[in-house]
Amino acid sequence: MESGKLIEMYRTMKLIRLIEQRINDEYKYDEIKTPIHLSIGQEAVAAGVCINLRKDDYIFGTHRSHAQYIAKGGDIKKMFAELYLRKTGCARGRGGSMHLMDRDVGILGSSAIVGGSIPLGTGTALASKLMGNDRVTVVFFGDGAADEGTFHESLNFAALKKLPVVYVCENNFYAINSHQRARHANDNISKWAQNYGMPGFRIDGNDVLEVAEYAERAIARCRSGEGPTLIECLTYRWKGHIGTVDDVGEGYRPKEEYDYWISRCPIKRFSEFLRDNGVLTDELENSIDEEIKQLIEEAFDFAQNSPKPSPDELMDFVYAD
Amino acid sequence: MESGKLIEMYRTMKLIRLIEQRINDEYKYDEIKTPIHLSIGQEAVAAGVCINLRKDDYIFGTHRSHAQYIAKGGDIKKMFAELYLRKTGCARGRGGSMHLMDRDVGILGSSAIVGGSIPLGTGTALASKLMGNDRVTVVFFGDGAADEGTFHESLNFAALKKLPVVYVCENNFYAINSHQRARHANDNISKWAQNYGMPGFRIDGNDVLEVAEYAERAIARCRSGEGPTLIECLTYRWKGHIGTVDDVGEGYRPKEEYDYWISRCPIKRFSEFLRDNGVLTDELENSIDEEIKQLIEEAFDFAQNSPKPSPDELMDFVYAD
Amino acid sequence: MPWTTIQVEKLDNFFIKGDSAGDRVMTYRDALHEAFDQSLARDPRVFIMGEGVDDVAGVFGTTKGLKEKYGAERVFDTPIAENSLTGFAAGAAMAGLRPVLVHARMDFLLLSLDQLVNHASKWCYMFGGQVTVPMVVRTISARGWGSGAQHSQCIQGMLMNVPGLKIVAPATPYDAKGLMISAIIDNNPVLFVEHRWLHKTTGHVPEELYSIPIGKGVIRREGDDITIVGISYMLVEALKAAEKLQEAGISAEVVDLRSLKPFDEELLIKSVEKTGRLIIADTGSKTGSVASEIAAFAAEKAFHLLKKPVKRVCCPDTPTPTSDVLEKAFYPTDNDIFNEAVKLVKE
Amino acid sequence: MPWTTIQVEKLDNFFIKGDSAGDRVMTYRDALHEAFDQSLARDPRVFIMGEGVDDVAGVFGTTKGLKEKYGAERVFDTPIAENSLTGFAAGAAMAGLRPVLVHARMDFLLLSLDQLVNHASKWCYMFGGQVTVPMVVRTISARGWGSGAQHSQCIQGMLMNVPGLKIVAPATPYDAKGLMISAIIDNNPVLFVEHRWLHKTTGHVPEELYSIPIGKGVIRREGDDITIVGISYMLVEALKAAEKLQEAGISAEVVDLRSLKPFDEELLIKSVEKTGRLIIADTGSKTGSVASEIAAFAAEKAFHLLKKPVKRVCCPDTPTPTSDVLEKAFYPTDNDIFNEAVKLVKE
Ligand SMILES: Cc1ncc(C[n+]2csc(CCOP(=O)(O)OP(=O)(O)O)c2C)c(N)n1
Ligand SMILES: Cc1ncc(C[n+]2csc(CCOP(=O)(O)OP(=O)(O)O)c2C)c(N)n1
Ligand SMILES: [Mg+2]
Ligand SMILES: [Mg+2]
Repeated sequence: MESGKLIEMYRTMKLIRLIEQRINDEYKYDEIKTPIHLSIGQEAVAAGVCINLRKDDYIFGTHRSHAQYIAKGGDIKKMFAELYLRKTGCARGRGGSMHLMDRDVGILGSSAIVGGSIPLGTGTALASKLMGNDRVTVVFFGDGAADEGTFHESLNFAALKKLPVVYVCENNFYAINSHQRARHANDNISKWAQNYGMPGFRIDGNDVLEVAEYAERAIARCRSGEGPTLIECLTYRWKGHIGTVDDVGEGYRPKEEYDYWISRCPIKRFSEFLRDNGVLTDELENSIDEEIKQLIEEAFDFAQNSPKPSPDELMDFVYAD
Repeated sequence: MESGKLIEMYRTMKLIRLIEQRINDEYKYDEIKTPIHLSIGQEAVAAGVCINLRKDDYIFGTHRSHAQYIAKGGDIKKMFAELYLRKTGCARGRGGSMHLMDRDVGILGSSAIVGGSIPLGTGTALASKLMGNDRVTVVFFGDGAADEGTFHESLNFAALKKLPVVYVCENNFYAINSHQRARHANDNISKWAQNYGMPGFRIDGNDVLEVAEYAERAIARCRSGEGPTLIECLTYRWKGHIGTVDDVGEGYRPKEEYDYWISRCPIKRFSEFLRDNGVLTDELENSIDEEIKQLIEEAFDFAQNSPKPSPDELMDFVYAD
Repeated sequence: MPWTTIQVEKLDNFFIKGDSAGDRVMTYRDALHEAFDQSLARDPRVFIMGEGVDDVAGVFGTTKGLKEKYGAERVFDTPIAENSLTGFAAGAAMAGLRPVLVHARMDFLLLSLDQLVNHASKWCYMFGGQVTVPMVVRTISARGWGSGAQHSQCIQGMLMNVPGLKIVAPATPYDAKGLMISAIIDNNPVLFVEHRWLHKTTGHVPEELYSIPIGKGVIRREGDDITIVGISYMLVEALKAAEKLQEAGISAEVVDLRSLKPFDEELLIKSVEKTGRLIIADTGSKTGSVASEIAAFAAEKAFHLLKKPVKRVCCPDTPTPTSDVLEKAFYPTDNDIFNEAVKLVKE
Repeated sequence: MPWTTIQVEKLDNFFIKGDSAGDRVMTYRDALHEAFDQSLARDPRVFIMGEGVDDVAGVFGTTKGLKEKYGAERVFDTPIAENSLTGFAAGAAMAGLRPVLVHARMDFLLLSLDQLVNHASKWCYMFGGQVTVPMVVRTISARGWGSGAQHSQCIQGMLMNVPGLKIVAPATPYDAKGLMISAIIDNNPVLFVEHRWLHKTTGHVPEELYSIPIGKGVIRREGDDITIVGISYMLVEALKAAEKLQEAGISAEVVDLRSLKPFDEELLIKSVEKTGRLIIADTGSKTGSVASEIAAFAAEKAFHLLKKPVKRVCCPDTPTPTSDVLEKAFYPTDNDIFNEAVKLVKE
């Protein structure tokens, strides 16, 4: 991969990380009046997948969709404005953190219903096929979503119709406090793919290069009409399931497990790789950080200085004209 | 298998066949005012599975559940009475052909919702486990039910909890007029089992000995607490999906396919086997046929001479006391 | 042959008079077929999917031959997976297509409410109108011949509580064609409620493409003494009852709302203003029915116009029994409407 | 920490007076916990399953520690598969157990209606009472802090249309414990409707095991001028409104039906007989709500007792907006009830 793309992925991961940390810091002021599910630690998945997508490709996310929105190129100002539930938000203050969208870059909205976006993304892929265009859809979902019937129904249909959709399972091993072990008899979601007659891969979701490589192939398959792929990315969330709490220790996730994954920080690993290969230097890193910090600053200013919706808008958009 | 059991299976298949044919003949008189889904051609599956079940084991069936009801030992008089929607019917005239039940032999009721009985049977198996008894549940369903999310959700749960349930898929290749090819990308439902971490087998559903052998092992696994099994039985229905029509030829099922399966009649094959092994003789066959004919005669008399429910019963049983 | 056909064939043909100009008579079923045919021809974004839509039976004849005419990409069979199918339709709609999803029985709609209610119906609002979900979900309620508890439900009452969803329930061939075209043109999810017993109903249907505004009802029969609202198939029973009432010297006005959500409040109030009496006949179980919603609306908005209590004529609150005897006791008829009307007018 | 906790912690504690004898005060949440604890101890057939029932949070504390006390076979976590989970519960119930299935949000109930409506609720009737399905489905409706369209629904109105299902919606700690015990003892599927904002409500709760008959309501506050029915959390708003109304010289009677299906028709009629005016406050969207059903019932059975139109105070027919400003506009309050009451009494 040429260094331009490598740096772009690095920047995306950094952007996700810093945005999430900023949200984490601001949440305590109770101005962000919406549930938040942070993606810190899982940055490589969204970054590695979306680097291979075109602007007009579709993605669908879940309750935890900040990373995907950012990686796909969603408007950051509008994202922050949405978190602050402003009229200028990407969902006009009606969606909040769990329901980000940006039509211009193919983000048609994320669902907070576990497994809910899997059929929707399969549907946009069906549309691409029926319309004869080569737009690809990527559906991001968690290991918990693989429990739902929609996973089975959708993958079966996509394989049957050879739809241009890539199913990306962000397996962070937990659904809230419930470990995958408590929900699946086997621990290899990717294997399920094979029975539907589609390729399935289980990869290191904290290795952005591996993610990018598998995603590239899967997306290429879609464009050439060969049908869907399931990619199970093993990763880990650093924060608790929801909000800004931590959930490590007694009754929660084991400290050793947590420490192990922290040591496998996707950004640390990737930046080391980039440095070893002379692609990333101190100056470059600083300039990227600076640019991001400014972007975030501006976005926050934009958000906090934006008007909230007015009560008389309540009944708007129940129906489209 | 000792000859006693062999003959019992033979008798069960014959009983199913003759009952179904009788229903087929009577239906035109419009006295059986309920949708019927005949199992002619699929007798070996129910017979081969149920020979291994105890009276107190559970089974759940579908809209096409005559064969299972008969093979599990459901009361024939009450079955006919149900078809004639009499007060004496097994469901008191409230269920009809698609909703047969007989508590005394572990038939808690069949569902006409495709995929609907899979969770229910998984639930009785859960009860066996929680209650610490060794009652096994067998869930019969068609290839169409494998399309539904309940199939995925239930098999995953049963494997996870090692429940004493055997999933028997009667794959007759069609869901109404829709061939499995039009619904699944792969044509091997049994393979799905492996991903849930349970054994899955695809067998000849028209070979009652093979069915009995696989069912015996699966049921034994359940009793010894080793968990569920999926058995996909390849078979074929001779009649149309519903009612007494045939659905062969132009726009329906191919004549050659149909002829091939007729030539593989499970009863013909098994009786030839029994004769070759000297287990079945002309006298025995005749006496069995006689006994069955009489049984059916009596059941019909019972049904037709039974009272219909009276209108003032309408509101009964909406709630149990 | 679907068993309800046995039942439906036994019904005598009911003709709806004066519904439209012209003298072109066709059945409800054929009117629907024409709506699909013309919509598929008119708009390449329209496609039809569902269990058996492309088979020889063609969903009771309503989609027969359309695959042959428009191709397997626009009229296709699906796996049996109602919830995800609804999501596929919603996703395809978000991407710019206009799917028509068919459930051969309304009972199967219950499997799909996550995608219909949590997703399709909320998307437009949740994202401030930036994504629309123009899709049609067709459901057909069966009745009779032991359809039973799982193959005869009329649960339109449940769906009334869903914001963002539109619901239509045409009872005449003219409305069936016009409202199907409107539902396909509409930019929102529309639940299209059919009743198997209406498929055979005949009436005048213009050949050209036309639409009927969703939310507008019609007076099917003018009257002064009592207003009878007939929902879906119950419109037929209401019209029969009105005929008998006339013989009994009672002039009944029969209102056909056609659209259930939103429904024509003005038309209803106007009629009650004239008659002061209201009966609502619905095909579903009474509690939580569409009849309940209309009765509640009347109690709130037309209270002072009412001279007598509102009456709901619906199925009792029981699952549908299979027994023919109990079916007969379960389903309300024109006689039930007649008797209630007489009570309200004479007492 | 579930986000609604942020919201709930901000609420000031509401104390429900004189609900039961004794002076043992506890929260709705703890009352539920006690109901489970005592039921698990009393009857080995009872078990609890659902997403997170055995974790440290214990469904907002209502199941906390029960796994440790009764074992992982009786209180266990599940995969996220609402429809099949409901079927597992129904099957286990048919086999003689008494499952309690928990949905942390009522929105998730929509995934499970096939098994709840097509199966669990119909089984007893469909088989002539030979199989019973004694199970409890707990749902908790969230509100506030941007819960949003998919995490705040109150769809009890939809379920009113389901024959064979019982629905209870206790608003006080005393009723929460008593009705949960009744629901577990009942031989039918019971939908147990909770509201997150009620979990913190406090009141008197006896220590012993007791049950409250399903279908019986209570008068929470006597009054002569107007009847206010408060459903689920709206009972709190109704009681607040009644307080304000008294200051305004209006004597309001507050009715708590507690059970929604079946509901206490007699109690309602008696109250309306006295006041001649009726307001129903529900937590869900207006159209197709429980308020609609009660209004319809009143229009049918209490028409001649009514002096004024019935009024429904509900959420508007929109999905729930996330914006705090729009949330405020979306949810009706005691002031809305107050204003409607004043109009009905004074005008
Ligand atoms: C249908 C449904 N059931 C339950 C929930 C409650 N819930 C919210 S997030 C979550 C866990 C999801 O886990 P996973 O899919 O692995 O995503 P992650 O949070 O790990 O990113 C659950 C159970 C829900 N939102 N939707
Ligand atoms: C949820 C649901 N969707 C659709 C139907 C309509 N339907 C009745 S039988 C049937 C085909 C079932 O095929 P299969 O499961 O293979 O059983 P078979 O009839 O072949 O025995 C369908 C689609 C239904 N009963 N339930
Ligand atoms: Mg996870
Ligand atoms: Mg089949």
